[in-house]
Amino acid sequence: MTSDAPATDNRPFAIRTYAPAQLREALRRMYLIRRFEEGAEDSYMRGLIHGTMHLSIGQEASAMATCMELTDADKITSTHRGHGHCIAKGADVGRMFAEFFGKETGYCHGRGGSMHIADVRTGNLGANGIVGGGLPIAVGAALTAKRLGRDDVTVCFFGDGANNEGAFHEALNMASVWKLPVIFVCENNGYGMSTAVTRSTAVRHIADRASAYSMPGITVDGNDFSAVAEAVHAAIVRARAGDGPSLVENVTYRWRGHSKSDRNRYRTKEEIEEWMTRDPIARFRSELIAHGILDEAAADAVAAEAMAEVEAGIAFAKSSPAPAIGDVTRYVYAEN
Amino acid sequence: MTSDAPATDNRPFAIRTYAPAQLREALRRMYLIRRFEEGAEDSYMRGLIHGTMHLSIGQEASAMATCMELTDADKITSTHRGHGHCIAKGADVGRMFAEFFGKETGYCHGRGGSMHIADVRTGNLGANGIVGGGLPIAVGAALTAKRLGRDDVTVCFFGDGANNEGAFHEALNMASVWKLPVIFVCENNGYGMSTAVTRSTAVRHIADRASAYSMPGITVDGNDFSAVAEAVHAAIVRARAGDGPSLVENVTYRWRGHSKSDRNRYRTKEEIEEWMTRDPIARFRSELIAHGILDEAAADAVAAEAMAEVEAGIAFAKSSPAPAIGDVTRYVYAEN
Amino acid sequence: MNAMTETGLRVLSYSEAIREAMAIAMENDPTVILMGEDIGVYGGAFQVTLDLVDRFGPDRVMDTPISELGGAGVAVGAALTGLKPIYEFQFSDFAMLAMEQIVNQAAKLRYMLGGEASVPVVFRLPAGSGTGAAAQHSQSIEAWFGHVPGLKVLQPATPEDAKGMLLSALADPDPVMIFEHKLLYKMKGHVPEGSYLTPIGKALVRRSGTDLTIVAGSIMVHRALEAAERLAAEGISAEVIDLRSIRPIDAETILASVRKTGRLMVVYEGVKAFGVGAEISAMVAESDAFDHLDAPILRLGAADAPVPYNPDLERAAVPQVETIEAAARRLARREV
Amino acid sequence: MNAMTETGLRVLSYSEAIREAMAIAMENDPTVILMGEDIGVYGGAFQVTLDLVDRFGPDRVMDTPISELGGAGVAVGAALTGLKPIYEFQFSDFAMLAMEQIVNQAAKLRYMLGGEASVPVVFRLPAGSGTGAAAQHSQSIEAWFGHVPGLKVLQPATPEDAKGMLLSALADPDPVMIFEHKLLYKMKGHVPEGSYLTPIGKALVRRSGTDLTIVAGSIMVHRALEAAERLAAEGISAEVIDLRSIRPIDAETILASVRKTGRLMVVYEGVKAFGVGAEISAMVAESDAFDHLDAPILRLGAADAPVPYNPDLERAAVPQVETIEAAARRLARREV
Ligand SMILES: Cc1ncc(C[n+]2csc(CCOP(=O)(O)OP(=O)(O)O)c2C)c(N)n1
Ligand SMILES: Cc1ncc(C[n+]2csc(CCOP(=O)(O)OP(=O)(O)O)c2C)c(N)n1
Ligand SMILES: [Mg+2]
Ligand SMILES: [Mg+2]
Repeated sequence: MTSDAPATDNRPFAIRTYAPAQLREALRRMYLIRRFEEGAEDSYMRGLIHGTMHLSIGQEASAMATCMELTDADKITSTHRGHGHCIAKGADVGRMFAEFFGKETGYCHGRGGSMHIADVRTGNLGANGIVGGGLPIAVGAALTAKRLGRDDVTVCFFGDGANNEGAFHEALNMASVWKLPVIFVCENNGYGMSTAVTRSTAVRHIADRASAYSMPGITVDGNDFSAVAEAVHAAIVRARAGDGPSLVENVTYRWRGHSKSDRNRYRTKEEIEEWMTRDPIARFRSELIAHGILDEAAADAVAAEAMAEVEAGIAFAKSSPAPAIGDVTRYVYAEN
Repeated sequence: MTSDAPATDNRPFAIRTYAPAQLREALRRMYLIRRFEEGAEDSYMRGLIHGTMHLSIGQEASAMATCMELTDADKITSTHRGHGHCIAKGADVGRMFAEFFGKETGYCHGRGGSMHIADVRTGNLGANGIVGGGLPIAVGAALTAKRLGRDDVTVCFFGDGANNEGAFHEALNMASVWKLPVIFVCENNGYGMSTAVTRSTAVRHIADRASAYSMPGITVDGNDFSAVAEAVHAAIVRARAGDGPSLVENVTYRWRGHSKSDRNRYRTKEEIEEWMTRDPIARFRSELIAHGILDEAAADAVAAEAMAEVEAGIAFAKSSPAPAIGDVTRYVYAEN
Repeated sequence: MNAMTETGLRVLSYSEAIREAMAIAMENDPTVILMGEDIGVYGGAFQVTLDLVDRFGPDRVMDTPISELGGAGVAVGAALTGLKPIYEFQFSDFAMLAMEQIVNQAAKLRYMLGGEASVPVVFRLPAGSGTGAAAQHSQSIEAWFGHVPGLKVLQPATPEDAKGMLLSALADPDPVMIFEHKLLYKMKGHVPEGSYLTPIGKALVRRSGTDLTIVAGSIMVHRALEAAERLAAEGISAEVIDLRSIRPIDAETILASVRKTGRLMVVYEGVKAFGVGAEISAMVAESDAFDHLDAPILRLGAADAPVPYNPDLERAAVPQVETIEAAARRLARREV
Repeated sequence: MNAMTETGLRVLSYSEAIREAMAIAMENDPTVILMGEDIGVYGGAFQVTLDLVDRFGPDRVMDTPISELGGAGVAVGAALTGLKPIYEFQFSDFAMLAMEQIVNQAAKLRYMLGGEASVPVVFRLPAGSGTGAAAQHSQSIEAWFGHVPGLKVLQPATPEDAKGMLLSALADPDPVMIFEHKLLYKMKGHVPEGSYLTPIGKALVRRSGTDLTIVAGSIMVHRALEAAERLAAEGISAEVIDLRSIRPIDAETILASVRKTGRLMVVYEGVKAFGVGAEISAMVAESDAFDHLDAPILRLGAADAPVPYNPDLERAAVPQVETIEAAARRLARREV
């Protein structure tokens, strides 16, 4: 996937490392994430989706750049804020919408919804309703790879809030002791729900905790596609070489409230607006254009493509059948 | 408790800091711990004690030096290997034996046994059968002190094995975020049951993890009374000043097996013997004699005193009544 | 906040009633503190603690990190040493992370210490389905705690009880768990002013009847009452008992009713097997009321499945007015 | 290892039988691994895994750090991705630290993912009292898991079943919990050679009788059989059913027996309230067998208290042969 760029290449990591088609596809998926979530938000307002939902708008570079080099054999574990991860890893937005609409054609056949969406075939082991729930599971997936002698890696997404769960500590410690091929990717968006990192976490950067597990830790600008891609790339190389886990912290920001019930009393309008000026998609797009990967028109076409895919996805979901009520206990156990 | 020693005083911390009577009492309690545990071991062999038991023989300096400056208002939380902490904090060995013998006069009225022994009046909130169980409880005790504006501190004893429990992470993080007066004292005896620290823990020294909670961490020779006392002293000063928690790691060794069922297959005879040459009691005794705190005869008298107290304690326990069988559900809830 | 019924009685919502109880307790007793995730400016996931941080400050309304085991444990330690903490689990599902502190520590400390310790902690747990939040945010696990000596387990069905039970829980020297139903938070009802105690362990006949007894808890009380109302139109007279307390269970009130009606049905939201209905059924079946039974004892609980996301499946998974009505009709007509 | 009964049948202890099952599975299937605390050179707290690390190496017999939540979660993640882990909790009490991974993740993943995932993990849990280990090391919490759709919960009473159930659990695509009784580990009995599967969810009539039915699980089967033997001398004919599986429960076998005897008693070691007996009693009371009942349904469970340390209290806290005998006699004579 990575090209052997000459050492004198001063262009950003992503530009000098990935092929233009890959970069274009990355931009497309970032747009797809954004449009998907806008579409989900809109569908929610229209009553097509119920329950709650956690949007990652503003965090698209973190999801996409992290998944840039992952194949379907590589695994991810995701979080309650996982739409971006899901799409970045290759999921079909039609089946995602279908899941959100509670349809039988959804990824979880309507049983899971946004908080449990998974796509096992693309290596996405699932979102998680439990903060920190995916951390030990990711370590287990990495253990499988190591035991079976496969070279796939597991990326474990988690939030800044999750880093204070005991599961974080236990998972990182075991991953390190056993030198497992797992990359812990903390999406530090400054808040766990309403609680600022500074009020919940005794260190400044989550990556500062890596030393407690003797693993490399790095904090990067999570809205800078290249910075994330480069950090994760190094961690993947390390993991595939059998040298064990790494911790990568992507500093980013969520534009929307924590969930549908958030009144944003814990942060200022100014702060939100300031972060909105650092839109990771606009930034990546400009970067691609600046380096001649595509031009404005091509970029617009990519965005339009994403929009069309979202619209088709919503239509698919709407027209899909709901699960049969009588099937309420189906899938609890394996069917013989 | 501490004297203002001149800066030129090169004597060990304890010698220059504590009054001779205090030092003598510390030695006495260390002997008491040793003799108590030998007495318990012997009683176990004779069938007077059932269940299991975790002896701290070889770790007496850690227990005693840590508790040196604590008053009854200060709290400790202890562990399954807690006899030493209990005695160092001021418990009566008669009531301890009574508890081990399952008697109504025991600290827990025969309901708790060795693993749950506590002495709330001397600030000992109890041993714990759950590894790591006492960590958040200690933080809670420190929270009480802070909320009620009291200046007492809480010492939280835990083992090297416990440092891999999620509870460790959550407790240390909260203690630091809230700047609570708690001192985390890790008794690193090299093993959690059969599992060497190196095989279970991703850092070399447990104290290396303190930085993940932005608190001071220090590793000391846990068999050196003065080294432990000095480290804990600094942590107590910090805690009482409102500057928050510290982590002190006492490197020590348990001479006996993990519990009564241990066949010691995970360590060598040589290793055990080597550590037995570093007897913390003998070392402290020599130090006291060398600095003229007492002479050989006085030290022998101290040891004999401890022995007599243990014998009297066993006699008390033996002659004490057992709980009434009909009282099996007593103490589940408060009595009105 | 001060709406009145037609009869001139003051009306509050269930969540306002709980909030009022907390405010009264905090005003009267400086040792009462609140702990939980996002209970400060955010007001809690269900806005139950709204504005309390403004009234009592962040030292008494403490946002905790996302650390349920540690947070609950800190509350236990604080309770053990002189505070009266009310710890809010954001969803009752997350209590699974803290079972160790709730069950191994809080519930057992008094007993293990032979009556020498008291743990007056209150756990508040928003429970139940109906919000589209799927399998990890919709559970009703209260039955588990019925199995744990040392705990008290309450389930208020009305605003009046929600307030009175919380005040009783705070007056209780032992740990109390209060399961609040998410769908009830907005329910309005008469709530007396000032401080009053709802007795712990007393069920309440909410409607008297002669043909069958329906025992229900929490939101199921309201569904059972509505079903009873409908059945009355067909001449079936159902007695509806609000269970209120799962531990202890008010055998007397239930048995008296069954002796009278000869038919019993238990309605609850937890999974049917091993749920609240099992205990009540068994309690009746081993009592003298057995000889008064004219028909099998029916249990109406949740389907044997995790709570599904799709709203129709979700609704089908737990007892609704129609299913209660139909089952009660069958029982009254002895069609079971 | 190869003792023979008088009839020439091969005899193993319960723990040897479990070990043999693990060894067979590991030989036949390279994806089977063992995880747990001190299961390597130490052989596990109860020596069940003794020597397996020598045969299969530390990569397949993995000593974990003391991290139950993480350890269980790693096992879940490994199971989700292709391994078949057997995770040993050192004591079933410690499963409380891992409820989140067992109940929120393992049990629900298949359902939440609409059948697209499988979690073939096996949890082994040494349970029960009688060892003098007090409140945190003696619990019988299996009933909790009966309340959890997605799990299977087994309780072998004999060496033969202990082996066959473990092999069945490994062959099962869903998570299985096996509660082993500590006092049974040394019990000997006939164990067939090679691989065989004990059906999951089938109870077994261990003794037939006509006057009353005693349903018991685990060690209580043996106590019930002895009580039945004694009662036979007085002309009371008790049928004893070995429950074997708590989830699913074999209603058919139990109901058939109750239809015949008209009297039912359930004996179990967990706390009486909300225990296994409640479910079985309720299941019978709502079935057609209700009309065959000639007497109340008795439950004999543990006292409503944590398990006490004092050996006489401990014995008094749970059903013993004498108490079973006495209760059965009262039931047979309809003195209840
Ligand atoms: C164990 C657990 N505790 C609490 C919650 C409720 N909750 C859901 S998301 C969230 C905040 C998580 O913060 P973070 O990890 O930073 O992720 P972010 O939402 O910022 O993406 C909380 C408290 C939960 N789902 N699980
Ligand atoms: C939660 C939990 N897990 C496992 C155990 C079993 N256990 C008791 S002591 C122990 C070793 C603890 O090691 P460490 O913390 O180093 O203390 P030490 O025994 O060395 O003093 C283990 C595994 C337990 N009691 N609680
Ligand atoms: Mg966050
Ligand atoms: Mg140790």
